[in-house]
Amino acid sequence: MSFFIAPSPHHHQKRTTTTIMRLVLLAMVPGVLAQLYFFGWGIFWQLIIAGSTAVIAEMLCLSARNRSPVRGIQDYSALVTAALLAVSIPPLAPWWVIVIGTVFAIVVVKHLFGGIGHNIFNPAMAAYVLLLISFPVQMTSWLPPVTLAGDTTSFIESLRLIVFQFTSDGYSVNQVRAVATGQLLDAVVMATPLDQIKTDLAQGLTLSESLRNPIFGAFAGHGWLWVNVAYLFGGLVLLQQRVIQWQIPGALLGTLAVATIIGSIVAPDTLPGLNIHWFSGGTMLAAFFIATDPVSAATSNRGKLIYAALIGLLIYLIRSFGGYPDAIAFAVLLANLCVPVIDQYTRPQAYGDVRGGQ
Amino acid sequence: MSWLFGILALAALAIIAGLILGFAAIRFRVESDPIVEQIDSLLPQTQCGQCGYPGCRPYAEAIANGDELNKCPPGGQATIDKLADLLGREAKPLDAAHGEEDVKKVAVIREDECIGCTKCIQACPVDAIMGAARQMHTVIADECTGCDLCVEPCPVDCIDMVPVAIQPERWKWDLEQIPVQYIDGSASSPTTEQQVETQ
Amino acid sequence: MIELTTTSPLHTFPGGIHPPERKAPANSTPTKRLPLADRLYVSLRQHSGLIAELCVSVGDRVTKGQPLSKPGVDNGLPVHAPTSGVITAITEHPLNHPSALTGPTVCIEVDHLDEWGAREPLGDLSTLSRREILNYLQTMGIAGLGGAGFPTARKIAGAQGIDVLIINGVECEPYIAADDRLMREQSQGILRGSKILQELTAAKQVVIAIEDNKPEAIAAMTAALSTDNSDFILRVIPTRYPSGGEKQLIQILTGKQVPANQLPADIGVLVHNVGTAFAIAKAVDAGEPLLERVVTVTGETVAEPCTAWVPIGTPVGHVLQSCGFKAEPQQRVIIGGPMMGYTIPSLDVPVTKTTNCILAPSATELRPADEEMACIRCGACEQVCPASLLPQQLQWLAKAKDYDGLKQHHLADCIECGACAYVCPSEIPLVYYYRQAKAQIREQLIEQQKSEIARQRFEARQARLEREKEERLEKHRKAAEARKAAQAARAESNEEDPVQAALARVKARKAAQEESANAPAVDDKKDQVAAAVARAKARKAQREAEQSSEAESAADDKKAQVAAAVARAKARKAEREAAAQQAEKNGEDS
Amino acid sequence: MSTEYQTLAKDGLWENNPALVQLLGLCPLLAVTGTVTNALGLGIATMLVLVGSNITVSLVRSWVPNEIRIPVFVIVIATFVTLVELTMNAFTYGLFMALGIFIPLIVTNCAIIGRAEAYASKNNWYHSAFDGLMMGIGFTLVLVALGALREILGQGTLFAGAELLLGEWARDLKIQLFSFDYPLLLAILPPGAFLGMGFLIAGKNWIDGRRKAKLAKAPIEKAQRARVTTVN
Repeated sequence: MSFFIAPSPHHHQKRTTTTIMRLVLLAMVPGVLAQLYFFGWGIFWQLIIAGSTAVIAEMLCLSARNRSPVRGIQDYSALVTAALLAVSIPPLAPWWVIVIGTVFAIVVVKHLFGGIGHNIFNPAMAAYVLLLISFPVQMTSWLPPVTLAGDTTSFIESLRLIVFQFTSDGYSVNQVRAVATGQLLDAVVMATPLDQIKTDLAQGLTLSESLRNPIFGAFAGHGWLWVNVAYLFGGLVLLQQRVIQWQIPGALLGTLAVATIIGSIVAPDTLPGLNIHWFSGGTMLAAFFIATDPVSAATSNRGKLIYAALIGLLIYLIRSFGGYPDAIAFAVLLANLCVPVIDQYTRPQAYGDVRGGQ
Repeated sequence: MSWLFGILALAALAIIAGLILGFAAIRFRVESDPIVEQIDSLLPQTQCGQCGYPGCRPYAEAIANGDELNKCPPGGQATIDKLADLLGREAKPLDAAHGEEDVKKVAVIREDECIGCTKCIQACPVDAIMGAARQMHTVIADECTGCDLCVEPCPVDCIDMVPVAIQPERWKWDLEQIPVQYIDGSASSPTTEQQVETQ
Repeated sequence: MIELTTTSPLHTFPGGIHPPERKAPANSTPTKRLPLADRLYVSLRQHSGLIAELCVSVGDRVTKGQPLSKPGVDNGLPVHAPTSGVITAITEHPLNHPSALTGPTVCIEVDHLDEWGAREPLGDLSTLSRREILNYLQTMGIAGLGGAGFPTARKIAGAQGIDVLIINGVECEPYIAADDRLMREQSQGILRGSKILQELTAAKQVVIAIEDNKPEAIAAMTAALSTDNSDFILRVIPTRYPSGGEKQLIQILTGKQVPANQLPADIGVLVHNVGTAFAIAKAVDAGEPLLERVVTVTGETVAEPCTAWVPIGTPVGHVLQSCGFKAEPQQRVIIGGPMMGYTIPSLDVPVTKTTNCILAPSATELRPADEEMACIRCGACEQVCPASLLPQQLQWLAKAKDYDGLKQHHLADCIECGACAYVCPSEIPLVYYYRQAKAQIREQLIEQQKSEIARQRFEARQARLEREKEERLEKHRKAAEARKAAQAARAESNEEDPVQAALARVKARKAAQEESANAPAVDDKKDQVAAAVARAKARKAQREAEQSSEAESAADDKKAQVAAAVARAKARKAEREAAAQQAEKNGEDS
Repeated sequence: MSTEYQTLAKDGLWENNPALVQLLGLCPLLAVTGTVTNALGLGIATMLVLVGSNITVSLVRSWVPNEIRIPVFVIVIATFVTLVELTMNAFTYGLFMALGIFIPLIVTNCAIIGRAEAYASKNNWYHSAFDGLMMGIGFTLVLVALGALREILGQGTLFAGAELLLGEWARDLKIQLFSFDYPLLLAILPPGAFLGMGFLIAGKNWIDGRRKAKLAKAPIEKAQRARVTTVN
C-alpha cells in the first residue's frame, strides 16, 4: 500500500469525451429514423459500412502511430465522423463511395493532421467534398422521398443496390429512381429540392414556377422538411444537455435567416425563402451536428458566433450564386480555414489585462 | 531595324531599373543591429570556455561571424534553439565534442584541505571565490556559474563540483521525482518504483 | 475611490464552476481539540522570504509561545513553540509542500504540560505607532491563513490609501469548513481583528464577504455586527468556485479588476482572511503568537470528520489518526481542498500555518483522474476560466515549451484554481502543465538574472585585469623615467646650471624617496606576513610535536603530497601555457 | 567524379531537392502534373532553362553589380525561357498548347532564380552547369512521380498523350493499367495535386528518418576547451 501522488484538481466532472460523443450519436437517432422512413433502408446500410470502416481505419492508424488502438476508438469520435458522413450521402450510393470517404476522413483528414484534436478540417465534410468532386454522379443520385414514390426499396434490395449497384430484378439505381419517379412524374429525374431549384433557375424558370414541382410540399421539400425537423429536435436535446452551446446553431441559422430575408426582398423571383433554406438540404444537420464539431470550430464564445455566422453566410452565398445546390460542406471547410484567425482575434481579455482599462 | 529597337528598349529599361535599384540599395541600407550583443544575451554567461573561446562574449562574436551555434553545453538545446531563432539558422543538436548538457552545478571548496594558494581565485572568471594568500578560500555559491575552471588549477584537488540542491521555491513541479512512501509507515524508503499519476 | 453599501449591486466574474460542496460532515460539529502529539515538527520555512535565524538549540526546554527563530530580514516571520517541551533535534524534515522536499525543522519532544511562557499583550493600541504594532504582529508570526502564508505585517505595511478592507470568509473550495466554523464560534474575535486591521490600514470601509452556503456563519457574523460598527458591512455572495480567490472576490464586490502585475492595494482594496483577523486579535489582546489554527479533517476514509484546533507542527498522521483514519490502497492524502490542494507522500509532514484542510478521500468519493486523452478543443475550459484565459491554448503552448507564447497568453494571471481541469472531458491535468511551465519560466528568469550578473562580474574582472596591467606598466614607465631623469641630472650636474642641477637633484631625491616610501611599506607588510606564517608554522610544529609519530609521518606525507601537487600543477601549467601559445598561434593563423 | 560533383548530384536529386525539400516552383508543379507527359515536358523545359541560366549567370557573375543582380538574373532566365518556349512551339506544339501559360511562367519559378542566386552567382560555370542539371533532374523526377501518381489514380493510364512530347510513334507508349467506371476525379483536380505532393514529401521524410535511424553514431572527438582565465 502506498500513497498516491496526483496533481490537483482531485475532483473531476463526470462528463468525458466518450460521454459527449455518445450523446451526439444518440441525438442523431431521430434524424436517422426520419431519413430511414423517407428514403429507405439505404441509410441503415451506409451507417453500418461507414461505422465499421471508420473503426478499422481508426485502429490501424492508431497502431501505426504507436498509440493504443482500443483506447483510441473508445472516444467514439470516429463513429461520429462516420455517422455524419453516412447521413450526408445519397442512401443508395455504392459501397465504395462511403468506404473511400470514411477512409479519407479518418486517415487523411484526421490522422495525418495529428489525430483527434489536431485536424483543422471537419473530417466528415472534407470527405464529403472529396466524394462530391470525385463522384458527382453517385453523390447526387437521391431517391424521391417515400411520400412521393409511394414505396421505398426494401431492406435487402437496398443492400443489393449498395453492394452490386443492381436490384435482384436487374434495375440500377438510376432505373429505380426513374421507376419511382415515373409513377408520378413521367420519368422526370427526381432531385433534391435545392438541386431542383438550381436546375430550374438555370433553365430560366422563376422561383414560383420551380416551387410548383411536386417535390415541394406545402412548406419545404417533401420528406426533407421532416428530416430537418428531426435533426432540429436532436440538436435541441444536445443544447439542453449542454453538449453544445447555442452560439453556433444560433448564429448559423440566424445569419442564414437574415441573408435569406434580405435576398427574398431584393429578388423574390430567384432567391428562395427561409422555409426552403432552413428545412431543405442539410441545414439543421449542419447547424447542430456538423458546425458544432469542437475540434474544427472556433473556441471562444465570440469566436463561435463569428465562425457560425460565416458558415451561414457562405451557405447562403454558395446556394444562391455558386455551382453547388447544397453548400454545407464547402461552407464548413472554408470556415474551418478561418478558425485560427478567428481564434486569434477573439481572444477574451485576460483578467487584469492592461488593455482592460479601469 | 526592329531588333535594334528591341535591344535598345530593353537596355534602356535595364539601365533605368539598375539605377533605381542601385540607388535604393544605398539609400535604404538597413543598419545591422548589434547582433553580438543579442547573441551574448542569450548565452548562459558561465564563461566556461567549453565552446573553445575564452568566454561567452568571444563565442558570441564567433557566432556572429558564422561559427556553429551548437557548442555551448551549459546553455543546452534551449539556447541553441533561441540562437537559431534569432539568427534564422537551422537548430542543430548540441555538438557532443564540446561536452554534454549537465545538471546545474556549483563549485565547493573542501575548506580543511585548502592550502590558500589563490590559484582558483585567479582562475575564477566571475570573481566568485573569496580568500587571500594562505587564507582559506571559499566559493560564493550564488555567484558561481559552475564553469569548473577552478577545479583544474587547484594543486591539492580540493574543489568539488556538486549539483545545486533543489529549493522548494525553485521546485519544478516534477511529481515523478517524489519517492513512494508506504502507508504502514515502517517501510518508508525511496524506491525506484514510481506510483505517480501525472498523465 | 470605492464606496460600497449593503445594497450596492454584486458583480460577477467570468467562468467559475459548481463542484459538489460536501462541507456537511465536517462543519456540523464544534471545533475540537485533538490530543497533543508526542512530537512536533516546526519547520522554519513556512512563509515566503528568507529563512529566519534560529534562536534555540538542541536540548533547550521551550515553553508554549517561546520564539524558536528571530524575525528575519525581508519581513521574515519567526515561528514559535506551539507547546512546552524539549528540543530534541534541529534537522531536515519533510516539508508540508507538494514537492515533499525536506527543510530545516525544529523537533520538539512534547511534555504535555502545555506550559505558557511569558505573554505580553499589546494593550492600548491608541498609544502605539503603526510601525510598532506591525513589528509586534511580525514577532507574533502572523501570516495570512487563507492562502500562501504571506507575512501579514508586510502586506499591511505595503498598502497605502486603502478604501475597502475585505475580510474573506468565502471559503469556496469544497470540503473545507475551517473558516465556516471559526466564523460561527469566534465572530467577536474576528470582528476585533478586523477592527485592528482597519485601524492599521486606515480603511474607510470593512466588508465581510461570506458565501450563501454558510447560513449559520452569516447569522453569527450578523449577530456580532449588530452591536456596533457602522462602517462594517456584511455581503453574502452567491456560491460559486472560485469566489474566494482574492482577485475574484474583489471583482464580485467592487466590479473592478486588479491590473496585471499590480496588487489589490493599487486599486485601494486589501483582502484578509477571517482566520488572519482572528489570529491578530489573539496576538494583540492575549499576547498569543500564531501557534495553532483550525484545520478541517475530512474525507470518507476519516471516521469522524471534524474541524479542530491543531498546533502548528503536529504531524498530519497524528491528526488523521485522532479522527479515525483508515487508509485504503492507493490512498490520497490531500493538503487543502480537492480543487487546489496537493497530495503528500508521507504522513510525517507537519501542519503549517497555511494548512486549512486535511482531506483523505476514498477512491469512490473523489475519482482519481483517468489517463489523459487528446484535447478536442471543446472550449469547456475557456467557459469556466475565472481569469478569462485560454486554458487549452495554454496547454498546447506548455506542451510545446513555448514560454514566450505562454507569457503572451497571460499564463502569469492563471490562479491555478483548477476549474479548467475539473470540466475537461479529456481529463487533461491542465493545472499541472501550467505549474510546470510557470516553474520553468521562473527558473529562466532567475537564470537570466544570474547570467546577467555573471556577465557583469566577468566584464568587471576583465576591466580590472586590464587596469592592473596598465597600472603596472605605468608604474614601470614612471620609475624608468625617474631613473633616466636622475641619470641625466647626474650627468648634467658637472655643467654650470646650478638651478637645473639642484632641481634634478631634488627630483631624483623625490623619486628616490617615493620609491623608498613604497618599498619599506611593502617590506614591512611582507615581514609581518612572514612573521605570521612563521608563528603559525611554529605553532603547528609545536602541535605536531605533541602528537604521535604516526601523525607526524602522516603530516609529512601530507606535506610531501602538497609539494607533489604543487609540482604537478607547475608541470600542468607549463603544458597548458605551451598549449595556449599553440592555440593562440593557430588562432592567429586562421 | 570529384566530391563537388557528388555533393551537387546528391543535393539536387535528394538532400536538397528543389521540389521536395526547398518546396520551390510549386505552382507549375501542382498545376501541370495531371499526366506524366505534361509533367515530363515541363520538367525538361525547366531543366533546360535551369542549366542555361546557371551557366550564363556564372559566366557573368563577376561583372554584375551586387545591387542589380536579381533583375539581371531574371532577364537571363527570361531569355532562356523564351528560347525554350519558341522551341516547344516549333517542335512539340501539342504539348505547348497543353502546358499553356506554365511555360512562360517558368520565369517565375523560384527554383531557377534560387539556384542562380544561391549557387551560380558564387561558383564557376561548369559546376553551375552541373548543379543546374541535377536540380533540374531532381525537379523533373518529382514532377514525373506526381504526374504518374495522379494519372494512375485519375485515369488509370500512364504516358497518355506521350505523342505530344515525343512524336507520333509515342502514341503506343500509353499504358492502360486499368479502367474505372468512375475515375477518382480528385486526383486530376488541383486538390489531388496538393494531397499527392504531401504524400511524396511525407514519403521522402520517412525514408530519411529510417536512414538516419540506421546510421551508426560517430565517435565523439573532444574539442579543445579554451581557458577563459589565465592561471599564473
